[in-house]
Amino acid sequence: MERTYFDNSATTRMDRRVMEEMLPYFDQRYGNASSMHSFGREAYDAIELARERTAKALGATTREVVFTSGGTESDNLAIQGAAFANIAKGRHIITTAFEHHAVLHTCHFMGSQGFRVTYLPVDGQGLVDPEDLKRAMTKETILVSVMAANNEVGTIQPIRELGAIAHEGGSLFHTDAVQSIAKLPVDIASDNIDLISISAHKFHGPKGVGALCVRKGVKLRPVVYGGGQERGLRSSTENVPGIVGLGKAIKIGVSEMEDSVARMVAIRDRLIDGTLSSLEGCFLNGHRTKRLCNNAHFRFDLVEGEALVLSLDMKGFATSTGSACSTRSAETSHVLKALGVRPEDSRGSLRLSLSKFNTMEEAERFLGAIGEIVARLRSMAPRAARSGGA
Amino acid sequence: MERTYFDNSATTRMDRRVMEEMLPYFDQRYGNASSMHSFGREAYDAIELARERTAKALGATTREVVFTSGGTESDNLAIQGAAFANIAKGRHIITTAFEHHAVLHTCHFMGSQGFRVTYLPVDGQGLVDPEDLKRAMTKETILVSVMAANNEVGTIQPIRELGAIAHEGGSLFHTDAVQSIAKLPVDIASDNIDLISISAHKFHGPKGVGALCVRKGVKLRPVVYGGGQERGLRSSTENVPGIVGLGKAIKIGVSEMEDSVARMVAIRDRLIDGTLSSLEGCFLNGHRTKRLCNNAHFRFDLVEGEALVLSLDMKGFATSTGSACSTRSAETSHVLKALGVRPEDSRGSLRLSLSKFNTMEEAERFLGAIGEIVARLRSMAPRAARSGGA
Amino acid sequence: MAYGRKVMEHFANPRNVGEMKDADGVGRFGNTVDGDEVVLYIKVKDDVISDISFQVFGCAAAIASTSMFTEMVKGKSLEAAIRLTKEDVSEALDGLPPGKIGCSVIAPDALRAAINDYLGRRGRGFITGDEIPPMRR
Amino acid sequence: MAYGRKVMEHFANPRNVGEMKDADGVGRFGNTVDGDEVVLYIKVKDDVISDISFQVFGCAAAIASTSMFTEMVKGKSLEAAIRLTKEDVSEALDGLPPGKIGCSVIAPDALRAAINDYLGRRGRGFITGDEIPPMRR
Ligand SMILES: Cc1ncc(COP(=O)(O)O)c(C=O)c1O
Ligand SMILES: Cc1ncc(COP(=O)(O)O)c(C=O)c1O
Repeated sequence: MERTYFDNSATTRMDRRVMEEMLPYFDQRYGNASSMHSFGREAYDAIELARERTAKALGATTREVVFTSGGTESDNLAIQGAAFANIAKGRHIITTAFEHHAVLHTCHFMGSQGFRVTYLPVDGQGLVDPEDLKRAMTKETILVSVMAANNEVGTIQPIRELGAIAHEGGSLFHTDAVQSIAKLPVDIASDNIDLISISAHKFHGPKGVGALCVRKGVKLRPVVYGGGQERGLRSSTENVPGIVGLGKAIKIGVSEMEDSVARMVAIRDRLIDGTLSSLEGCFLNGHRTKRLCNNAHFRFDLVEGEALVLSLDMKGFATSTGSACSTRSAETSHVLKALGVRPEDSRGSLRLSLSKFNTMEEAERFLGAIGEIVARLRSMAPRAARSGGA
Repeated sequence: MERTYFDNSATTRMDRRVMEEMLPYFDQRYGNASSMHSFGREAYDAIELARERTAKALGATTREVVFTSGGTESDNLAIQGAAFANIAKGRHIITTAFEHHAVLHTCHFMGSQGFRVTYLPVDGQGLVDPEDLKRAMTKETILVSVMAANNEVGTIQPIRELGAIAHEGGSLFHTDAVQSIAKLPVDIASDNIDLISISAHKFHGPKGVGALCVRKGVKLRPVVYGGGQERGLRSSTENVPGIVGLGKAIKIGVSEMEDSVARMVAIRDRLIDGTLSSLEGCFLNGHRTKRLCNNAHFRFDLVEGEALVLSLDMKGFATSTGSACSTRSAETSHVLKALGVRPEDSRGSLRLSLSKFNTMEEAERFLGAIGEIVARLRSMAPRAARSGGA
Repeated sequence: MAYGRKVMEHFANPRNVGEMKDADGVGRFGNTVDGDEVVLYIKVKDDVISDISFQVFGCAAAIASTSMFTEMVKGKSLEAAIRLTKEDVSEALDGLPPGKIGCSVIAPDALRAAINDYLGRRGRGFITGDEIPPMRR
Repeated sequence: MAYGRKVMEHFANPRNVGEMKDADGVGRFGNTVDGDEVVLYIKVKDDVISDISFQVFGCAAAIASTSMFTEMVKGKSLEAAIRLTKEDVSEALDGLPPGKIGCSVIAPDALRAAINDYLGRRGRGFITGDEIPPMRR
């Protein structure tokens, strides 16, 4: 069966060019970057090239780039790191209610460590209001963390404005840009960003490698301790092939962004319009235009999300209910809850997330299949659910 | 120039069979293991197979295996995790003076968090005395961490005995086995191990992936927070190719251990005997037999280690002064210091560390080259150093 | 996380789906707000379940386990049918993810409701959870 | 971490190595216990360094920077030579790892010792660090 992959917010297929760049570092240039000999220098040079590429893509300098094991570690290093390092200045952190768990659960942890955390609301369209941030700022605020784009509903936040407000209040500003790299332009200086988290596998790079960009002068406490790699901020033998892959993937991603985004927007819009127009009891979650080029997030009446995703899978479409975490279907998405979606209305969620590898044909195939699948599931539903679920 | 890689304690060349097993997970079975669709299930199944292989190699059950980003994170999760989770029972940690920095610096950090840390001495041969552990145990002791084999001088510690003492005292026992996997047999139950750290790139697997085995019933606090992967102990999208690689590498490593070890021992012994017999002012550091099959660690009078390593590199031999960390030659190895080596005697260190890929021919080539290199460096030394350095 | 083959087979081809107009008993259990919901329809002859059908709103585990459950109880006496547990259903499906058994295998609860409906219509006493002996096959 | 090409070239082929039996001045600096050690031998003519050689115990940076330094000072007046700083040597080598400059570029210190030895043998006053004007080319 031909398979269509519409779950690129969960993870992406690696670009062949990225793989090719990585391969020699597995069994030929396999040195440890800290070693003095020629194998070590090859590894070191490869990491530094990746660092340059990453810095360039984010508008940073090479010394500001810290390689990590992924978005989660980057978020933890940013939040735990900045909070513990700036404890003398204050103990107040501001974030939003619909962050990824890597930020949210880290903030919960900080709450247990004597920090006060404010969770900003989001509106029904999935947008943070800068006025809310203004109101939440206190003299004690040391860190504001707002994601660049949401991983479930794809909405894009006014990062530059939020960053400016944080800075005016004397706070550091972190953004989790895991979903927006190679989809939205970013320049940490003009976007008022002190800390930015990225994860390679979300933009056709390898899994298990990410980066945290740390603006000059920002102090962090490490999360793990050891040999002192990455200027002491992230000890461990560097994942050379992974870092090489990240560097290549971000370079490709940013240089081809314009074309890729245009392609994805066209497919996304066809998916959104086609689905909404052909199916009853189907709604779009999140702002219609202030959303990522690759995200279409629906809510279906009278359909349970997991059953829908598995039914689509049986027809060859890889999709998701929203995020790739929970095993309990009964666990309501904290993102939809933050948007004010009623629990009963968040049961039938479907996220389609695209990449540059998707085609319009795949979108048409999807539109040809979704109707029947939804109809079948609805036909099985008991009457009360059938009439009262909306 | 033909290159000889004698720095396998820093990192190893990946086994081709490991690469082959990993490759499909980059651009074909590229799903997120938490996804419900077929791509996700492929990834999930691959991880579970790797988990079985890892568990089998360590004498653990699959539920006891937690995949991480490497040895450093495993050590941090073990120590920070066990200490913070067991704070109610006590605040005393025991380790040794010659652990890897991933353990040592984590223990320093724990010291800053209100824990008391005892650093056991090692003797001149690089061995920990179980009697010292017995004496150090207190009612407050919650964690004992002793490495299975040292990464610089290669000496092997009496883990089973130390574990038994820790358990008698009611403490958890952690061992950093990063250097000993596929070189020494291990069975966590009979070896009295509660927590064991491993790192794939040290046994011909990929960089940036490791595991911590956590005995059933042992409670840990996570180090990073997020989506709840690895039973909540290690959040982040799983590094599927990396984990697949770790699983394959440990399976190969353990199943071929006997042959590989025998090969390495023969080469190691030739290197040790050949060097000691042909060069004056040259000594072996660490116990002659209670050492890893792949480690030869020398000390040369009147030669500075870095200059020696770089001279060897110019002749095609990749070696190290001891560990792959510091850039300051003047920084004395904490391991040699723990062995009681005088600072002036630890300047001329050379570690040769082997893998199954090394050959006896390479050893002979090395023995043919080392004499002249040492002689050249000694000839440059000022007179006082030349006569008084020993 | 992943469902086994048998679960997916029942999910793809659920047995006994649909409303039953002339049922002797109907039982509903669960809710659609934050859980799954099952409606069971039974026909009863000599205290034996002679026919059964269901409707469901829920995840794949809810659909598959209800389908499997209807197969398991068809032809069984009421007394035997009422003794089948969530775990029995899970076992018959070669296992379900741990978190799913509690919240999605609700067909046994719906059956109790359906039997009570049947008994009630006939003026016979209801059964409660407590009356079911803690015996497994 | 890595050394540049010029450093490695001087490390592989150090210039002016060796003891000088008939030196006009000899200076020793550093120690072999936990640092590097350099001995410089100079010949002086009309307060100009006409010849120079060195011995060294130390890392590649110590060897290369001492080699480079001897090339830089040869033919210079004592006064000009004494003004060369560690940073000048590092620059001439196209840079050294930051940590290395402080601890391994000790040839300028050895030169001061050698010049003082030369001056002392001739009964002339010593120079100390303070007397060297803080001027850079
Ligand atoms: C917005 C966001 N932040 C953080 C993460 C965590 O990244 P990773 O899984 O690479 O650790 C993800 C994806 O999982 C994400 O979508
Ligand atoms: C004994 C020991 N422990 C821990 C580590 C850290 O492992 P990694 O570099 O994979 O984080 C190493 C190697 O670097 C080691 O040799």
